[in-house]
Amino acid sequence: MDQQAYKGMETAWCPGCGNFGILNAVKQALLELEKKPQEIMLFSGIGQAAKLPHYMRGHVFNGLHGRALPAAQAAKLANHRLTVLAFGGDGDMYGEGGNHFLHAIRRNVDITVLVHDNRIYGLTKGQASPTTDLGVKTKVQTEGVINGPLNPLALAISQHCAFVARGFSGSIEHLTTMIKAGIAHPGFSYIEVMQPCVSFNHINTHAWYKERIYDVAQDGKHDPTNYLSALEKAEEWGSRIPLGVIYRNDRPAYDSLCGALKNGPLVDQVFRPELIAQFIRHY
Amino acid sequence: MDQQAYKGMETAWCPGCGNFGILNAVKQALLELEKKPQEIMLFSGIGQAAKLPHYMRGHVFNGLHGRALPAAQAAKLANHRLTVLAFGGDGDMYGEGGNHFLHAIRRNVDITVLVHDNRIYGLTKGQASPTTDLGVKTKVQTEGVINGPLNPLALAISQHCAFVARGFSGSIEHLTTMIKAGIAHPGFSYIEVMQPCVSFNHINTHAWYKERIYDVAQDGKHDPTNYLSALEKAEEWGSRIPLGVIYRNDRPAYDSLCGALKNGPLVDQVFRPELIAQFIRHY
Amino acid sequence: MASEAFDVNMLIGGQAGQGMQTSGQLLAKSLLKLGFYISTLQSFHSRIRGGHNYYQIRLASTPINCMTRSVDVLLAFDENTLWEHQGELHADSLSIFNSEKIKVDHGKLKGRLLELSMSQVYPEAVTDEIFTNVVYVGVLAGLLNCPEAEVESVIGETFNKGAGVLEKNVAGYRAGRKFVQDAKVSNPRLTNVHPEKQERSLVLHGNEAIALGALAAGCRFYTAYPMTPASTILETMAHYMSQAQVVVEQAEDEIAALNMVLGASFAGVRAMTGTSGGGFSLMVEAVSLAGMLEIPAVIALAMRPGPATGLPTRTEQGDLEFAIHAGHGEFARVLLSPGTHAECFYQTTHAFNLADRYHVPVLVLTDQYLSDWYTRVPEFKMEQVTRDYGPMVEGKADYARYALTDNGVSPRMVPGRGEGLVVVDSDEHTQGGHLTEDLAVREKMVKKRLQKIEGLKREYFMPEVMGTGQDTLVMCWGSNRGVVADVVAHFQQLGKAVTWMHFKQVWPLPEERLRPLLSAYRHLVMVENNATGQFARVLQGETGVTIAQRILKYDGKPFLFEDLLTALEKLLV
Amino acid sequence: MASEAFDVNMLIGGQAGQGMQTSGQLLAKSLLKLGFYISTLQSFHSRIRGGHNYYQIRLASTPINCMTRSVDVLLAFDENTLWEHQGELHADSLSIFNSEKIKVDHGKLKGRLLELSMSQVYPEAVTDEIFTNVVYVGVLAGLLNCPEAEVESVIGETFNKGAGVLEKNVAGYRAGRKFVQDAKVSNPRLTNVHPEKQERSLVLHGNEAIALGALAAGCRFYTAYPMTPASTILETMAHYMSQAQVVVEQAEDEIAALNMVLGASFAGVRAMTGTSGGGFSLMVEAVSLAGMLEIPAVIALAMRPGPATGLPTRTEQGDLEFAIHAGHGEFARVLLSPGTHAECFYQTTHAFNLADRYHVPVLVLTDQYLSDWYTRVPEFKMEQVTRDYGPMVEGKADYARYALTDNGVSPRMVPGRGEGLVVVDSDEHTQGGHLTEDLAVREKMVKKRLQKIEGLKREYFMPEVMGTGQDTLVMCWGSNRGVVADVVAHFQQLGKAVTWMHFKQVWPLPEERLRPLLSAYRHLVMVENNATGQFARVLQGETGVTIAQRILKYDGKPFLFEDLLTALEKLLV
Ligand SMILES: Cc1ncc(C[n+]2csc(CCOP(=O)(O)OP(=O)(O)O)c2C)c(N)n1
Ligand SMILES: Cc1ncc(C[n+]2csc(CCOP(=O)(O)OP(=O)(O)O)c2C)c(N)n1
Ligand code: SF4
Ligand code: SF4
Ligand SMILES: [Mg+2]
Ligand SMILES: [Mg+2]
Repeated sequence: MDQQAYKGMETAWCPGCGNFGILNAVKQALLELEKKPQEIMLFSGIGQAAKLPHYMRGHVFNGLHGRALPAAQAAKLANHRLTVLAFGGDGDMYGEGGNHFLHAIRRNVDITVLVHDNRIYGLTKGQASPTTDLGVKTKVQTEGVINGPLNPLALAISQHCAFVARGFSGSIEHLTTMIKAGIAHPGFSYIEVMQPCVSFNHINTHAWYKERIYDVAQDGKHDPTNYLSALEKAEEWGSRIPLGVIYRNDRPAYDSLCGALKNGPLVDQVFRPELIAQFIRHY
Repeated sequence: MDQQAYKGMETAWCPGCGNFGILNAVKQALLELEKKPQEIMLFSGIGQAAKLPHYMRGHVFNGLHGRALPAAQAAKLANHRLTVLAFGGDGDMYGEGGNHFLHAIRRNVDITVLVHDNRIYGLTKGQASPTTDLGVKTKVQTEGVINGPLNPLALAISQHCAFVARGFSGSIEHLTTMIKAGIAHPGFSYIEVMQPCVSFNHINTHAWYKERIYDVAQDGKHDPTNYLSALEKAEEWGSRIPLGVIYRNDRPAYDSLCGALKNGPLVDQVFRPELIAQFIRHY
Repeated sequence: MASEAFDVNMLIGGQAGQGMQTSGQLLAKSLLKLGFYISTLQSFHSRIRGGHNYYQIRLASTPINCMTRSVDVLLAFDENTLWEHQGELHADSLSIFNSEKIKVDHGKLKGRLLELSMSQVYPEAVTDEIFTNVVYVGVLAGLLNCPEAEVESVIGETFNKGAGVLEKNVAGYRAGRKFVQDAKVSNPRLTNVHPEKQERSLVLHGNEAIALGALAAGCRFYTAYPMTPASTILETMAHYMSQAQVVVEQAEDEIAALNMVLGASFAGVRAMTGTSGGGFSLMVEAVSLAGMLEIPAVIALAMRPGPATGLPTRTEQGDLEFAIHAGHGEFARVLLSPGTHAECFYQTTHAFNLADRYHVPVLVLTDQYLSDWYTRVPEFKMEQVTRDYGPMVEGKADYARYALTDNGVSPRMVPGRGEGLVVVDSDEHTQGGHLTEDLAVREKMVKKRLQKIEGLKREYFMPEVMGTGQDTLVMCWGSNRGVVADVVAHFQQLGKAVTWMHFKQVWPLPEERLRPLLSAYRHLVMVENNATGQFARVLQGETGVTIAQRILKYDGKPFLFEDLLTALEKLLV
Repeated sequence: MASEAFDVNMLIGGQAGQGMQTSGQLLAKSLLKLGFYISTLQSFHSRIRGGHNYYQIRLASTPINCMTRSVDVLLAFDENTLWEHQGELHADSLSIFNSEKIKVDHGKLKGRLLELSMSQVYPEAVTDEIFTNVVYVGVLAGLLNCPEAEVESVIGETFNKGAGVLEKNVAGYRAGRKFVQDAKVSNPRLTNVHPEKQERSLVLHGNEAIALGALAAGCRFYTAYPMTPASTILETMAHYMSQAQVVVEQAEDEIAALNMVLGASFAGVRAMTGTSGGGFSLMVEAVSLAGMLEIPAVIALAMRPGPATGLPTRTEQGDLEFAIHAGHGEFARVLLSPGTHAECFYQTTHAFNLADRYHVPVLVLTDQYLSDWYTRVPEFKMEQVTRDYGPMVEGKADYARYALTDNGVSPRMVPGRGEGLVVVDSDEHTQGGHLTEDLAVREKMVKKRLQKIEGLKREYFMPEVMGTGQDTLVMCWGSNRGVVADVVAHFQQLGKAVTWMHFKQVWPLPEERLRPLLSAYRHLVMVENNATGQFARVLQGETGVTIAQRILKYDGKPFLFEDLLTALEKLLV
């Protein structure tokens, strides 16, 4: 098997878009994990990022803007033998889909989520997203953004998200490692991916990121199991931006706690009419 | 003026419900701030907590389950001369309304929000809420809660919420102080109120709280302007539960940043047809 | 034991939290154990304590289809209850209350009174009010002349906690019973009330029937956000979670709930959600998604009075047109509208079959009345339940989820079974499921999706019709079946040429087949629990047949027998 | 300058990002400056770069109501464009392209060709492709014989950045112009194309007209979540934020948006939101809330093809029935359906007045075609705009928000103005606005809320009718007005007895007044951009008049002149 095994339809992203790097890393991670397209389910909402599953091979559920996570979690519970990944933009996952993101962290179903954070609404042509910086002017934020930007890493860590990492679409190898680690980690794995948008974000460019990123794992000092130091790392932004596994813990995944899944994937359970007849007679 | 000035319709809460203490503290705080009922707008969603505005006097907008905050923020922007308060339960504000809570923190409109956290769905008769503890059994969570409980204080602090405090419905004086401080603080003030539900929460009872609570202000050691120590306090739960102002900062409120509000409340602005005629002619 | 025909209506009222629900349930349980046909109606305020709530129990010698207004026995836990229900009493009615707690001017009360001094009857119940319930159960059981031992055995089952508690309850029951025997109250309506033992029957409410229907259909995933009056479906499902291997998850909101259903269904299991109008409003975008993705989904919509929060604990049929058109864009859907508990059960199983065979969202439309309607019904038979999962394939490598077919339905495959890949997309898409902006493909896909409506119309559940003659047709849908059937039967017995018709499916409507059915009658009457006659409008719009008369009720209560009787009397003169 | 009648249709096509939108806009701007009547149609894919997009410009000597299919000049930025549009060319059409980039078999192309070697015409545009646009503007301007200086002045206005850039653009323009003059292309359709100077006209698209309407109505609060094709209303409003003292806030989601509108409106300012079908689906619960709270709210619903995500950048009228019934429970609402830019403007101002006078949600229903339709229209007059805020009081201490009145409308007060308190509640409520479970009050409140429908029907905007004779009536609503008007006028000129009717309000319908209007005709035809004939069904349902013929289009494109011509021809034989 090689990356060709995952080749999907032709992309419709702008040349130079950070999404290409992410797509690349996703394929590479799956390849290295030897997942066949038949073994993966890919979920997404709507946006540029959310088109990714079409450019791959796998089972695909490209649903509504902001609503990838509920569908992804449920599908995992219906068949927890398959690997589930979800993809979305910063608007998709943190704006429209903010509530699902928050509660998916709590629910801790064993799926892996990549948020392609270009800090802008790409597909709808450049309005501010929840992560757009203060002061940035757009066609809607004509006098500059005045809402404080979301810190999604801090949000996730504050709720003891099982696995929290940050990658960069321009560091494909590193991102590949993060995705593999996320998939391997039981429970809800969240990877925030910094992604340049060449058409609408002229601040957080590829070069801008390149100048700032560093790998937290490099000096061996960061302990991703430490809640407070993870939160401290999540606050770091500006001249230096940390990449890597920022936080993780070993909360048991929903899938392992749910009584209904004890006998294996739901989808494989055989229907037992006599059981139901018994329930009925109880009334 | 005395508390009678705020007396509204007869309550429909269960005898012994923590909501009575909260109602009391709200009235007392407004009284001490000398706010006339005509000067306050009270917003709520649906739930036991959300009935509170009916038991007060003031302008009242009792809207949809989970949706008090959008209405409250907008009303404040429409007339920022009035004091705006919003009330809701843990299901209302953190479950159904989670996304609005998250983004209201970012938007930082100058309103004060009380979440009556009884760690259960009261009005709908006892299902788990986002803050119900792991393992608690209910009619829906028949095998015990398996979703990790939300830590709403940590959530708010992680996003640099302007003002974050915790009160207890059984410590009315302290809660009154918190509400007054919240109203005084410019920007989004969030007060998490621990509230016993005598009908459906038999774990976190009045006595349970009484044994555990302490005032963070007492020993003068907690610095609410320190992000990380605030997050540390927010994690404290179990044998000791901190009350008081957990976190605050001086982010400017939306109201003070928004260009359209520079000339005073929107509701007082005079319509200028010639201005619009000028816009039109520009096309 | 031979028995005369009887029909007794009892009302137990008081404040929420006073326990008259316990009395009611205890009594209902006992009566049911004894084999009576009973039916109950609960009127609750949206609060946990206080207010005026009541519990009505009708028992009769034949199956009960609806509730009546006229009250034979009124058991008042507080004074307010006495006054609130005077209008429902007749000269023979018996009002029972504790004269130590309720002091009233007897002259102003209708019917006969049976006053009881609790301190004399059972002093224990003055010390601890919790024992009041069981005393009243004794009083009512005594009045009805129920076999003593059998009621005691129910009490035994209910209070098996501590030995002391059970004993006090039994003693209280006996005290109440003794009191009523000593009082020698006689009432022709209350004598010879003896049940015929009913074999193989169930006692449940509509929501339990729906939950059992879901389980019988092989539902493996149920998710919902709590909302009255749908919450008890969630609770019933949750009860069977591990036993039946069904994941039951409380969603963070209704939006999540329906999107989860679609995710689970996509992955290959039968999935369902339930809610009321407000929650359904939030699901609407995902209903449209189900239409576009062509993923089976079953939604129970238990209606309550709107708009907005409305009256959370009351009943209405006000969301019909909304449900028919909910969701942007054009796509097929089905609305089933069970009228009995059996239909709640079987229509729910059908809902899954239709959803799987047409890949559309199917709604099971009920209301608070039917949801909470607690009664005895014949046992549901698993042998009568079919599970038809629709066209399925084990996907070859070239599997195309939206392959064009003769009937608009493309075979499904379960992801992971076979070589194929299942690709679904909320954008307009190719047969393979990938997004496209090819406008010729768009046209084909629109036709494919809408074509299913034809198939669905062919499989329409034709309405149930009872009566002869071509004069007056009284129509209804959903929960009004019972009251319409009983009231029309009453007129039929009086020799009137009147027929009733119950629609257990309200969408889509096969206008060609329905038109002659309706046109056959001279007078068409529609009975609905809403203010604008929604189904009348829909049926008229689809068939072109004018429905001139509408009997509507929209105060939050269901039609009682007398309500409809009076309204129909005016029309049938 | 005298001018003959003319009508030229140009199509500029290529990939997103190739800049043919710039060319188109530059050209359009120049032509508009010159005073031409022009109209444009944009066909975009839902992507930022690549795909096949095109920009169509029609210019004529009289006002333009719709677009045509037949293309006179095709400017191809890529080969694909040449092939995609062969079907729209006629023998005289001129196809223009850079023969250095596009090599094709000439024999297979329809019409005449004008090939250009960019390296010879303007080498600078080979070095830097950005200058390609302006060369083509020169070519087209030359072809149309536009006054040289005036186009240059537009170029001057557009590229005032750096001096070097402007010069290169002007040079490119001149080069293109020279090329076409040298080439001596003659085309009868392209000569004598001279504008008559239009005084006091505006050039804008439908969404700008709606935004201006909102501003003209005194809207002070606009909030929305971005969604194509409604986003440009948000963007236009945002442009005027500080200047016009209007808070413009991007909401976290559509649910927040409409709840914010209700909050702002409650507090006393006119407030509005805008979205497309998917976003509107999310607003539905709050639509019901608006109905219950009786708070004015204006919602622009710019439709696009569904279900679900559908075709985000295309047009459809598929959400009508959904919008009519959106929201649980029963309550009044209004749906306006402007057909022209002027109607977009004036109907939006009316929307605010109706919302304020009846305290109901009012929808302004458009579609992607009208939203993006960029054209020249007569100036909107502020003198013709009234602002009627409905019954308002300065509240006394006993102010009751839901006081029962003759017409169901209770005077509003602004919180903080006067002694009264404004209390609104999503539960059923008393006149004072507090929650109640009194079922008699419930009944009164239901009647109060529904009574408004009668008033709204009396104020219905009757449809616009044009034609004589009682034979055929061609009806439409919303954006189809232009094409229906033009095509029917064409048949009228041919002497056919055909009339057109445009509905600028689609709900509620005053069936009594509409019935005779429709019944007067022998043949009724409805033209709609959807697959099931939604308005035909609604109108038929309400009036009982059968609409036998439907002309439907649902491939995501609007009706072009020829589309409707062909369809109507078949019906009018
Ligand atoms: C309910 C709904 N609201 C709005 C939209 C329009 N919409 C599509 S994508 C998008 C945001 C895109 O931003 P983001 O999620 O950051 O993704 P990106 O394109 O930047 O990758 C929006 C607002 C929609 N499709 N559905
Ligand atoms: C859209 C919607 N979904 C569900 C409900 C039903 N509902 C009413 S209150 C409530 C939760 C109550 O819990 P909480 O917010 O914690 O308030 P409490 O009663 O505990 O104070 C729910 C689920 C509703 N009214 N609207
Ligand atoms: S608009 Fe931005 S995010 Fe979208 S494809 Fe282009 S570069 Fe990528
Ligand atoms: S149910 Fe709980 S929260 Fe509700 S009123 Fe009773 S005690 Fe209070
Ligand atoms: Mg983005
Ligand atoms: Mg609660």
